[in-house]
Amino acid sequence: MESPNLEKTMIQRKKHPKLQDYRFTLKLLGKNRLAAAGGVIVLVYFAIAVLDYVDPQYLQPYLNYILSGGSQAFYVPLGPGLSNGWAYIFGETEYNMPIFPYILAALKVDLTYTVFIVGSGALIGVVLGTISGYYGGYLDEVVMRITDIFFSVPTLVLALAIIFALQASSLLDIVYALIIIWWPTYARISRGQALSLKSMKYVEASTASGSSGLRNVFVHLMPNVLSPVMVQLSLDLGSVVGVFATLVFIGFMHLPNPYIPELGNIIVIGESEFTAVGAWWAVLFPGIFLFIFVIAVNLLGDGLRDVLDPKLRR
Amino acid sequence: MIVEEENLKKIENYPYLSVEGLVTQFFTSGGIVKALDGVSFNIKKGEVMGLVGESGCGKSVTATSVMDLIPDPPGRIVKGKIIIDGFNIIGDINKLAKIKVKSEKNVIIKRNRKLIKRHNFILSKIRGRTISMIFQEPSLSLNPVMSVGKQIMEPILLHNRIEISNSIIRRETITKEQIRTFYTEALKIKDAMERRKYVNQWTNMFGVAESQDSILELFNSQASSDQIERDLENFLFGEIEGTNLRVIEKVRDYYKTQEELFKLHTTLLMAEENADSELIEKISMEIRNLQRKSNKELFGFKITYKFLRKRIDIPYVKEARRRALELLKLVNIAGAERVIDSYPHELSGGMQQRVMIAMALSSKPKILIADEPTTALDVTTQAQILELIKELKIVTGTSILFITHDLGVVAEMCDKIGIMYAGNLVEEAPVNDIFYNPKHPYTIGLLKSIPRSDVKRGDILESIPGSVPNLITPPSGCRFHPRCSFKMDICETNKPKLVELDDNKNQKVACFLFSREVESSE
Amino acid sequence: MSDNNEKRNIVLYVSHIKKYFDISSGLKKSKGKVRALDDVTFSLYEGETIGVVGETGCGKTTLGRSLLRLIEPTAGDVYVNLPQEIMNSIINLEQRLNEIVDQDNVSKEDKNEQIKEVLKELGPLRKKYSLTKIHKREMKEYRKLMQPVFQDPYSSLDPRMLVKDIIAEPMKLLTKMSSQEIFKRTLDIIQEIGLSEDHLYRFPHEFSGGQRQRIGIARSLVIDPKVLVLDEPTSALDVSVQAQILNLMRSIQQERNISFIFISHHLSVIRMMADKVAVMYLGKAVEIAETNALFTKMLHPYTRALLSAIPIPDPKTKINRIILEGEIPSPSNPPNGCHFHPRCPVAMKNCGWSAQDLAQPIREMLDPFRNPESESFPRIIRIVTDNDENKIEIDFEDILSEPQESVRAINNLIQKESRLKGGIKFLAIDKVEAISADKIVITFIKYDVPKLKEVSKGHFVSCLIYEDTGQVKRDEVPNAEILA
Amino acid sequence: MELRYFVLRRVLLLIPTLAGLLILVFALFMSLPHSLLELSLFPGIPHNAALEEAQGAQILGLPYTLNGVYHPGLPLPLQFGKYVVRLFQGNWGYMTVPIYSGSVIGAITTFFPNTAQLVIIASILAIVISIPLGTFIGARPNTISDHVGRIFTFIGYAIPAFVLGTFLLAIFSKGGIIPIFPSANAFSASAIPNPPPSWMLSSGDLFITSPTHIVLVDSLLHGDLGLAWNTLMHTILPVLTLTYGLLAGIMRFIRAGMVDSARQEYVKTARSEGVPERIVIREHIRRNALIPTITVMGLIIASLLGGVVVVEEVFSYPGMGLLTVQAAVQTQVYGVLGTTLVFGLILVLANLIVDVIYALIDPRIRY
Repeated sequence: MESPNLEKTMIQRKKHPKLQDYRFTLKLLGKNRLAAAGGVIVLVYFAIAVLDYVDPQYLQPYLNYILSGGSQAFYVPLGPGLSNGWAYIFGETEYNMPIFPYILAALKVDLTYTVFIVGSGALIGVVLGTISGYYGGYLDEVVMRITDIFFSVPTLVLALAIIFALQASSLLDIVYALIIIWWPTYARISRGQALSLKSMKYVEASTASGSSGLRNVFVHLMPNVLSPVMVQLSLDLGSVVGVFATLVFIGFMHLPNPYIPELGNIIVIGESEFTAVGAWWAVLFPGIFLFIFVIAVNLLGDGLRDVLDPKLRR
Repeated sequence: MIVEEENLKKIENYPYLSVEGLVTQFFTSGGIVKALDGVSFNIKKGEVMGLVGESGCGKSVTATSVMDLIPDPPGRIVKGKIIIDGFNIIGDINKLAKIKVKSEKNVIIKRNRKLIKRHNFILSKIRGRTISMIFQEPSLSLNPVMSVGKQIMEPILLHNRIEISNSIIRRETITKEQIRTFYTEALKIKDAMERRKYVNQWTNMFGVAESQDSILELFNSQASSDQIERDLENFLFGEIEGTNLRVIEKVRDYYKTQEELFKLHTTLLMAEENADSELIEKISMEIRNLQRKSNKELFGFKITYKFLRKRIDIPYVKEARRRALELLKLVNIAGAERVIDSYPHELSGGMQQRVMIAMALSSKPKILIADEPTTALDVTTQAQILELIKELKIVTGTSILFITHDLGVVAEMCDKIGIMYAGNLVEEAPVNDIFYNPKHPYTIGLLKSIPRSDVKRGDILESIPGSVPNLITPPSGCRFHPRCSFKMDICETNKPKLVELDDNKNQKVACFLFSREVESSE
Repeated sequence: MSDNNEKRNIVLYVSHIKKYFDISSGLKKSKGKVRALDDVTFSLYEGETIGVVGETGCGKTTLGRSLLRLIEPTAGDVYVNLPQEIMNSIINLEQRLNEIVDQDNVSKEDKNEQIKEVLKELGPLRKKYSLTKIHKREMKEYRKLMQPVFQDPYSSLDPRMLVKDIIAEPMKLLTKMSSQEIFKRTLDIIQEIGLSEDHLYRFPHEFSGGQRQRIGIARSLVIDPKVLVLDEPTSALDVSVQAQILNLMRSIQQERNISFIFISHHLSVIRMMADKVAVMYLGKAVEIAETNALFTKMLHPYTRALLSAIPIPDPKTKINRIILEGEIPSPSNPPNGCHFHPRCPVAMKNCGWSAQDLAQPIREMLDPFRNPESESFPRIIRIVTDNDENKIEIDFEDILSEPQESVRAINNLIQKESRLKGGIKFLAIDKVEAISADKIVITFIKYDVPKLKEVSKGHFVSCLIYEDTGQVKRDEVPNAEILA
Repeated sequence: MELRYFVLRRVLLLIPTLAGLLILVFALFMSLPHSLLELSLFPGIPHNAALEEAQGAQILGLPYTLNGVYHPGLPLPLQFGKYVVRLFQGNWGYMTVPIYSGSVIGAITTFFPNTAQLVIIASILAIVISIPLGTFIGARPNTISDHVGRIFTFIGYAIPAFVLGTFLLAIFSKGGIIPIFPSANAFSASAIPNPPPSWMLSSGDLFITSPTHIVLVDSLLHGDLGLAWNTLMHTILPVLTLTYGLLAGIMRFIRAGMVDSARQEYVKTARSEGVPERIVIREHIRRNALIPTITVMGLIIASLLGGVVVVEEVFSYPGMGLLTVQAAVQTQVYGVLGTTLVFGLILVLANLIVDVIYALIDPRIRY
């Protein structure tokens, strides 16, 4: 099929043709309303994480608690409402802690780590996967057997075991463990892509023009491998946040302090609050924040899958 | 006598398929693709019509439209008539969905689920039975997870239930009397060919077609006539499987009501088309009565059939399998017994296409649509398939709509040819006129641009400048004018109508060079 | 035309090139070999076009890829654009080697001795000049000389690169041109192939099939190669666009005096474009001839069948079509002898009929349900085909009462079968023996393997039905009238 | 015939995968700090005492000595060999966690049936619901029912199991808004008749019912409806949590597969033969849509098993998941390694079954 927009794109495009292409992608994405909504939500989350505006006064009580060694009275926290100012909109949790700023602080922690995990996992996976897919042979065998091993244990169990083996003492250890677990996914995807792409005629044409194998991998394969990886990556932002929070929720690693702002941890705290005094909001709101993010990321990923599909772009 | 002759003549010229002003559009996010823009043609009994054109000119859309298989969404037949064997299959097209075009990119389509259900019901009785289709890519057109035999048996089981039931019942209720009459009759026939014919007729009628050879052998053997008679009786009664005849009868009743319903619905549809309110009332009444009756009588059966379908169907499947084997042999598949149980991926492209043809012919359709049936095949395989289609055409007398971009193939296969360009039929004429006396500039260009055997090395091919236009924003007026070397002013504004030439009534051209008639646009 | 050739230079010489693919499945490596390309030899003059024709799986694409060394050929040599003296001496040596190998009446030792002698001279030349032997690093020089154009214009351009970069890639990689020079050249070439500067700043998906093919041609032309390998360059295009591209290629060839290897399954296109044609079947070239000679006086039965299978766009011309039976066999297990013999309408008894062809027909011959005459035999337990020894063993369930009588009966059956349509294969049976009471062994005559030989000037054919002079061996060939 | 060989080949391929699994667990074992290994040698015994005990372990009749378990001096392959031999001998070590104290093998035999009960019920429920529902929405893409179905799946896909579990627990368990379900354990201790009948074997931490070891099944088999009901009530919330995630995962792929295979040519062929729409959807579209679903089944099962860990932790349901978590929290080396190995084995076997089903459905892969 001819590109329906062929006539329109006939306009001069000497300047920044690549930028135009990205703009085109964004435009397509914008047309898919659900995906656009997902994208906006994800952007808002990241904006919160990057701007990092949490007034210290809201977290003061909990800092005090840590400094004092933890000896505050236990009492029924406030419910959600606007009467005490915006910080208390979702109510309080243990030790007078306003939930809303607590969640905002947690988003920063969660998103930073998640992006780091997914990014490094994708980097390792794409490089290894593409190269092994292109060259095949023993390298391919070895890489694929290693990924097989990783896929033979359920992710969460493997994460538990690796964190245990690492004797995790900080959140960063969880990050390392998750990177170790996450790269095989990308290696598999990019290997599959590389396998089908390497027989594409443009790679052969390039070889016939004297392009070396590694050049083929980096110039021709990687950019084309990236679009399915991008889809997986966006979906994984959701699952990694989930797994990360789950691991903290399970709570066997020795956190530096028990009140570290992290969504899973907030839910743990909230749960005890809930079972003790029925503070349902302490569980509900952090849960909703987590849930909305995962949904948004999934919507975005599904939209990306459609948009990056070359069949649709033609 | 004279009247009868006239009738005969009418039958001779009776179009099995006639398409009138077909407009098909695809409502995509990029805009409305005007894929077909008023295509009309008809195919008579036993005629082969070729549709030729470049890719994107609407050949395949025409074929799928005729079968009403346009993927919906995004496609839709917007206007026109498709009359198959006297019945307009899209008579209710405007009622199936309401299309509101707000702008090119904003189209609201509201579907009427109930009517679509009826439409599908009617079509499922027409497709595969009166009209069937062979597709371009045999490797993609067969279900990869179903064995070839099952796929051929599927339409047989769908469309021939009543017939199969009848022959099962006849086989199961065969009497000694009947056998004796058959035996004495057969003995009287001395000519081997004649006897074969007779036995064939008889075995088919009594649903014991597979034993035809053995029976013939019995007759040929040197045994005494008493012995033969006893053998025959033993043999035929041995064939009886003790099937539950009541169930078979119920199945037959069920399919008979379906058939009746189908007929009533088609009449209803025609009445609706003619806005005959009295008839509508009457037929709707009948349909309701029939449904009520069948619900009442067949209620128990329908439930048992739902749960015990596999068991009940055993004799049917057996017969269908025999027919499938016969069909495979008809399309010259060597080792049909082996092929019938294999899966499509185990067969070569040529074999797959033969299987497709066998499927399409399973219920002896009146019209066969062949949509580029040989494009995906090698030349020597293509030659085999073309030869097969030619043979089958003679045997079955089917009309064929043959779609291809290869002018060589149409020259060989077709009686008449329609040339398509950008969703329009630009020329339609008998095969000789197209090749020796082409009129439309596009036809001429197309013929000149093919490398023919008389083009020698060093000659420059003539080619049509430019490429097929984008059908979201097709050129105004005659869609060919931007590439046409004979362009006139009128071509840019008005669309020429497909009209007969003055000196040759068989040749129709849509070009202002030959006629000033303008296509009326509403 | 042949006179012209004497004066022109040979720009490419391909000698006995082969490519076998290993069939590997899972744990067990190398089940066998797919002979995708099996011993092809030809030469190409400057500015000349050789058309390579054949059906799916005949190895024409593999040939193109092997020549470009996109895959490593298993054996054979390719020489391209050498100084004429060197080229001539290499060709002479290669041909002498051929002659020696083909000699029949010389003992093995003598042959080896002679081969060694030639190789002493040829070996170093091969190492130095043959594309298949030189080191990968040196390939760059040769890549400038040979460039491909691919079939599918959709997959032959990197979707993430601008047209500008696609066209510039060979120059960047193979030459030392500055970026300004590269850009200037890119501009020139894009105009030469009929597009404009504006098109340089777009992505491939914005172009139609014909335009993409033009871009592909521009990329291959940009470094002025001597030879273009065109792999089905127009088969994905519409006829009107195909005509445009063919014309473009024609004019390019005339202007630049490039040689083309034109691979296509479309015989009419080949006829229009090529000076000479190689017809391929199952990895082997079965006929090579000048275009006119081939199309007027085709010799190989396969060529005839192939030509007669093309539908002619002229309703009044009725061709006498040869419909081939069956399918193209798998190249992993090609028939013995001449690969074409099982489908050949004029196959002779020595064309390669062997145990694997005859097991099934013999089973059918002895099947009492198909052939009432074989009722007297006991049931067959199994039929064992021995391909190495070229014989068939038939095991019966019971012992044969009179083995000699049975042998005679089988011989009679064979006689009868051989007179039926397609019965020629039964003539390949040498003798029938009963080696034990319940076992019969059928042996076959030795089959011959056809070689590509020159029957008239520039016309090579690989078929046993022709004598060296190109005359049909009338009395041995059944259905010879087909060839008339 | 081909199917048999395919299965055989697939079973043979288990060997390298299992070897890989063992290597992985061994690598985990080796990466642990020396002190921790020594510490965990003997359950419930302080570090120094452990070392002392190690010397005299033989005399005490305990199954391990420090040198018998962990051989710092030996080359790695040999250590691995010894490790594997030890596993095959059934010496998986000891663990002490709140819900159990004893040998790891014993823990697995005790808790595995409970987990199996959860997983099996959840899988059956998910499959029974997701296939017809997925078919239904996949057959009518972009309609209202499709949108509703997609949102339903999206929520299931996106909501982390521990969040959903916590909500359910909060709402439906004792002390919640609608307290109808119990909040912890696989069944109430009060539901066990006293004295326990012969088909229950209860001693200390071990509680095993025969013959299937799955309490729900066994109690039904022996007609103890009270216990069966009790067990069922205990399983409902965890099963719901598990099912929702699993269901969403499967449905998403079935829908995508349906939409994709509805576009294929063979569907057109079937319609062109007059096959009624209902049968086209059932026989042609759905069967082909199941193929891509089955290819991702391995991943879905992996996430299901991960979900088990979380769900059992949330609902304090005594199964393999809770065992894993508690072993990790209590730094029980052998507990963690043993459970990891068992989860790995389950996944590997599940993948084998998935592959066989795949071969049954898709004749193309049984080459």
